[in-house]
Amino acid sequence: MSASNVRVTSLGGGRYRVNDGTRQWLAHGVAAGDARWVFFDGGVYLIDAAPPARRKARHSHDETALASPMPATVVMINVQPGQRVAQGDLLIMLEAMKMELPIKAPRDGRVNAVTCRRGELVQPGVPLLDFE
Amino acid sequence: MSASNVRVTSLGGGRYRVNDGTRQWLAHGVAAGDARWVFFDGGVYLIDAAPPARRKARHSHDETALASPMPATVVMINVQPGQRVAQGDLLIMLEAMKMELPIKAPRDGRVNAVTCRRGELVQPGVPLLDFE
Amino acid sequence: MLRRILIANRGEIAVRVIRACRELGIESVAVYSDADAQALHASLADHAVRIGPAAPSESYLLVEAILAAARATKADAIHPGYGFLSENAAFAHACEQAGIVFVGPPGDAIERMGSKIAAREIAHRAGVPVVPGSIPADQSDGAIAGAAHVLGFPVLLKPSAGGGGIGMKAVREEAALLPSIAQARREASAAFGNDTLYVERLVEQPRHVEIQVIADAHGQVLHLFERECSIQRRHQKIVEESPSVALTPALRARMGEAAVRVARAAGYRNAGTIEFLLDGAGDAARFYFLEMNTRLQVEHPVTEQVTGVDLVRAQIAVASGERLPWSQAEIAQRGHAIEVRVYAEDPSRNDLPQAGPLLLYREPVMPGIRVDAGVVEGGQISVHYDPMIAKLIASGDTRDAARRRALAALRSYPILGIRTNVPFLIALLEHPRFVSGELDTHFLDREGAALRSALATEPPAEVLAIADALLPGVEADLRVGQDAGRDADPWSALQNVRV
Amino acid sequence: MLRRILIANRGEIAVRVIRACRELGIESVAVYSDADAQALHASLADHAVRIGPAAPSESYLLVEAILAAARATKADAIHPGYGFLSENAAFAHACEQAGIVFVGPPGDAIERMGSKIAAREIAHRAGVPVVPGSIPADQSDGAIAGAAHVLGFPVLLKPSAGGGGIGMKAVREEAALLPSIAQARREASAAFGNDTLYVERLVEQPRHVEIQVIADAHGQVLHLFERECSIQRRHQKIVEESPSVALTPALRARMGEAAVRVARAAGYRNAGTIEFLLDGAGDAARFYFLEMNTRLQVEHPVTEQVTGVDLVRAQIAVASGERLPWSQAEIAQRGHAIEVRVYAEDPSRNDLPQAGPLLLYREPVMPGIRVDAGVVEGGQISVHYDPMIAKLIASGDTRDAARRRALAALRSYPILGIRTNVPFLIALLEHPRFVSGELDTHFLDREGAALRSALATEPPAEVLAIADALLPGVEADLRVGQDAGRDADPWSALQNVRV
Repeated sequence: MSASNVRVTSLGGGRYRVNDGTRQWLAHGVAAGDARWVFFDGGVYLIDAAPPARRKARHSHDETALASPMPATVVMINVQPGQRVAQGDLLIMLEAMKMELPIKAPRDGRVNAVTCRRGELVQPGVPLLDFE
Repeated sequence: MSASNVRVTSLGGGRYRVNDGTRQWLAHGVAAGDARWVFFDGGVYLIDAAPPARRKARHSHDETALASPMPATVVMINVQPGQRVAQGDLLIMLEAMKMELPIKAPRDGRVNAVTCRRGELVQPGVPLLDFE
Repeated sequence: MLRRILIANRGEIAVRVIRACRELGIESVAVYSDADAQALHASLADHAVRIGPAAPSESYLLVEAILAAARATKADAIHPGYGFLSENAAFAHACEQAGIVFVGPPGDAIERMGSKIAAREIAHRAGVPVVPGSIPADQSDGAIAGAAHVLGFPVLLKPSAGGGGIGMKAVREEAALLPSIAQARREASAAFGNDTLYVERLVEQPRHVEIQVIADAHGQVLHLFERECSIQRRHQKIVEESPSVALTPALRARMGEAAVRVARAAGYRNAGTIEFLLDGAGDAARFYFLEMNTRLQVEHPVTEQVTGVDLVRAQIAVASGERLPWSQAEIAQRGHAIEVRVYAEDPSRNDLPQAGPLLLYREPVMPGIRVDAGVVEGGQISVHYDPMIAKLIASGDTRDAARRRALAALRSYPILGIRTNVPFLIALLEHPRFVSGELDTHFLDREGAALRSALATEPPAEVLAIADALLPGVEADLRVGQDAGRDADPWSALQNVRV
Repeated sequence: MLRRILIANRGEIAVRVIRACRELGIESVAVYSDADAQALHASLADHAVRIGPAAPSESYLLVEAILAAARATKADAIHPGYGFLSENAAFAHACEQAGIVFVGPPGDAIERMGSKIAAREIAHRAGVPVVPGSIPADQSDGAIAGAAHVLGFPVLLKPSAGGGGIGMKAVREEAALLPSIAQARREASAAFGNDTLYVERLVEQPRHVEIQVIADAHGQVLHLFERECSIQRRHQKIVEESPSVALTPALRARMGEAAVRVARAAGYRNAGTIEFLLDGAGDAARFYFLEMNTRLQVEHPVTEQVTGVDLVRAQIAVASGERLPWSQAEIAQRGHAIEVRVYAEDPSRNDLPQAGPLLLYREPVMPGIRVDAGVVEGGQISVHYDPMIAKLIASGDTRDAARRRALAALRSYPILGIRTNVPFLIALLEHPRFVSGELDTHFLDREGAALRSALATEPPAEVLAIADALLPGVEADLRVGQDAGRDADPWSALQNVRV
């Protein structure tokens, strides 16, 4: 179904009635800067103006960087400098917003140095390990 | 207590925290044109920019005019042309928004003519009776 | 189970039924007038059909337009809600003839119980007491006066063609009898074009207590206990609760059984309500059948809260031909529920209905509070329809817990842009005689004026300070707040938000 | 009755307690960190006191700051909520010493039940089964392996100093035993600086079923039936319900009695929860005491909905020295309630917590739905605290009715500006094994990845059309609507609205 078959009526206050030709839905939308958020049938969608390449790049960075994705506390360091680890091994356990955030080895490799301490509050993007 | 002792903090979205020096309250406010509406501790207040004289005038008009205050249907006409009535007598019963709206005699007097019919949809301000 | 239900109504009850359909996996079809094109019910349903202009007589009361909408959307059932066509026997019959399930009683039962005289006769034959009274065949002054003497004072004169309170006259002594007969005839004639009078014994301080019933197509008729609805204003209920403090277990059982007998005698099916006048309280109280409402009531949530039964779901199940899944013994009351009706009206101007925009509208969300509404912030209360904005239902383990919850919720229910009865409801729920449960149907006749006059009119200093903050140009600075710096301002993150 | 209660917490639980105070006519005092200066709880209370910077260790965990706030506002009691200082025995003792009523158990009881080993011993002595296991005094590989052999495979190795799941190793066969001991020691040492191991029998597919208890100061100890909390993710509950489909009346009675015995043995007072592992289902199932939570639980609304008991009000009554007003026989379950926890997290990125603005936030208001939240539209989810946004509790007469209600409510719960687990919760509630009630604590370990990967990521045409409408400049035209003329546009009446 193409978007052109879909009729949208703004009801005000972020409410939208959308009709796809078979039925109608009450949906919600809001935009802030380039980011447009839509809530539709229980799903949340973020349509942003950033080109896909940039989004991809951000995503792959999050998966491989040995840094916290957000401010977090180091609750466990599971490796020693010099230790060899296999892909997927748990290296460090962080806690942020009361949730555990595991930092795992992105590939087989060796830990050269551990650059954080247990109990430390670490900031996003700051390396936790020297890994190769 | 003067308003100057009262601290108001806007919390956004029409929410206001107001502190009168003894305790705080979560209140709500919204303005549309000259009219400012405030909800405070279960009370609803309309502060409008119209001078008191005009407001008074509107009010007394509503009480004495033998017209409907809003679009309404005539459900009963209780008087005949020429009939003498006492202050407070029920002259006409209107119904609007499913509520009964009684039109009563504003003072002792005489009905000269009835200018509406039972079942008629009457508009605000249009006389229903010629009364003297 | 039904597949697609058209809701022949608007506002909160349409929204209530649409939500029930969604939970059951049944598709919903809304109908709307031009005034409701942007209304919540018309947006929430899976399908929506315009049926005419704003006036109810040209839209929500138009049988043919609604049946056409049902045919066009292939709806297999119609739920009528309350009001509009819900007690129109011809509409129920027309649905039956069109092969569309009417989610309500059979048309014949509506017809039978729609006539007050026939309903009274059915109740009487079923062994259920009715208020003593008669329509004298001879309508002369002498015959009507004679009927009054047989009943004994006080008596009530009523137009036999009437409804509501129009033309009703209470007569407490001989001297007032003949003038009242003349006056009642005049008003009956003016209002209904028919001056036939009905004379009945006047119960001086009755409670209005009604019993919810539901019947399936397999012979099961259950009652779901009582609702006390004595707080009325111009014959319109504004507060309902369950249980009633006036009922003892024995009286409750007798009234429940009486209601079931009437429903059985009426050949009833689906949800209905038997209204009683209650004279006195406790085991010695007397109850009299008043009438049967052959539809879902506005106040049905009170029963849902105390019994745990979803009445709309039960209505749909019964209409689908299913058996009711409970026995009478499995239905129990627990705790207490109080409903208040929130109206767009001005308590300081004789409760004049209000129409206008809901500039700011936030429903209270808190434990034990249910709000059934059909509006959203930014919407309108239209001049064309009933001014009820919402029903707020508070539940608690005791009456006082429910009452306190209702008060807390009303104080957290900002509705701005039109006048509402919220301040009046707060004063009412705090009235000592409401607190103690000493209710009767004249409660508001006696106490209403004092309650209204006690409502604050002069804005206190806090309100003036907020009003100052609402002056053009002031808000931007204020938003920074006095307790916190700009960083803590939640709106600083919300630059350029568009909806 | 208490006069003024300080709530030593934030977010939804602070709001919950403030509302309970308001209903009871008790004044409330909120405390807030700099990050919460504009938070709902800090605005809703009658009084609010800043206690420090955003970091919990400098504000909500600071005993002295909270006691100072209580003294400054002359609060006569402190409600600790859950988390933060709620299970801190020193805090409870400090309140007692300051002459402030702690709305919770005696400090001694917190202390006793706070030690897993002491709590296990108390349960055992009270005749309540515990999972067989021991801390070998000799911590050599051989002694630990010997303890494992005595219990029989499968066994679980746990750091004795630990919590959560860190360092826990399941061992199902001899060959894995010694390597697992070494690995568990290493992780225990790294996480807790202590490599002492505890060995216990592993229950392979247990349910987590807990019993709510409440005790007054007059010797009355009641249970309020069970909550099934098997749907966990990283040892965090995300769905809780009552009743549990695994319990028969006989098993339910046995577990309730066991919970009461433990609470009595602990010298308990106020609300608490006894957590059990349940092995199997029905009369033949075995249950084992796990631990006691000496505070109100996040999931307490589930119990409130099915029993009709207001637990926070009961907590305050008990803390005021009142007797519980019920006997055990008067407490009954009715219907079914399901709670889902709505988190700010990204299901597509391993549930990474999210912080950010609630650009649009509208709670579902519908029959049978309760939302306990501490946020409003325009607010922020702060990086400093738990990412739980709200708890949504659905009630119905059957489990399936409650489940369908929860689904309908989640589909009507727009939260925009941050990622949430709402789509994940919808998929979970529709999972065939959730529908059939086949739950155990590993449910999400097995099914979580599949559930996450099935979440829609590509926006459908409807979403793209709405996104187009949200482009700058488009909205103004759209607002006129396609179904209705300008007159019907509700916003045309809302020109120049300022808040």
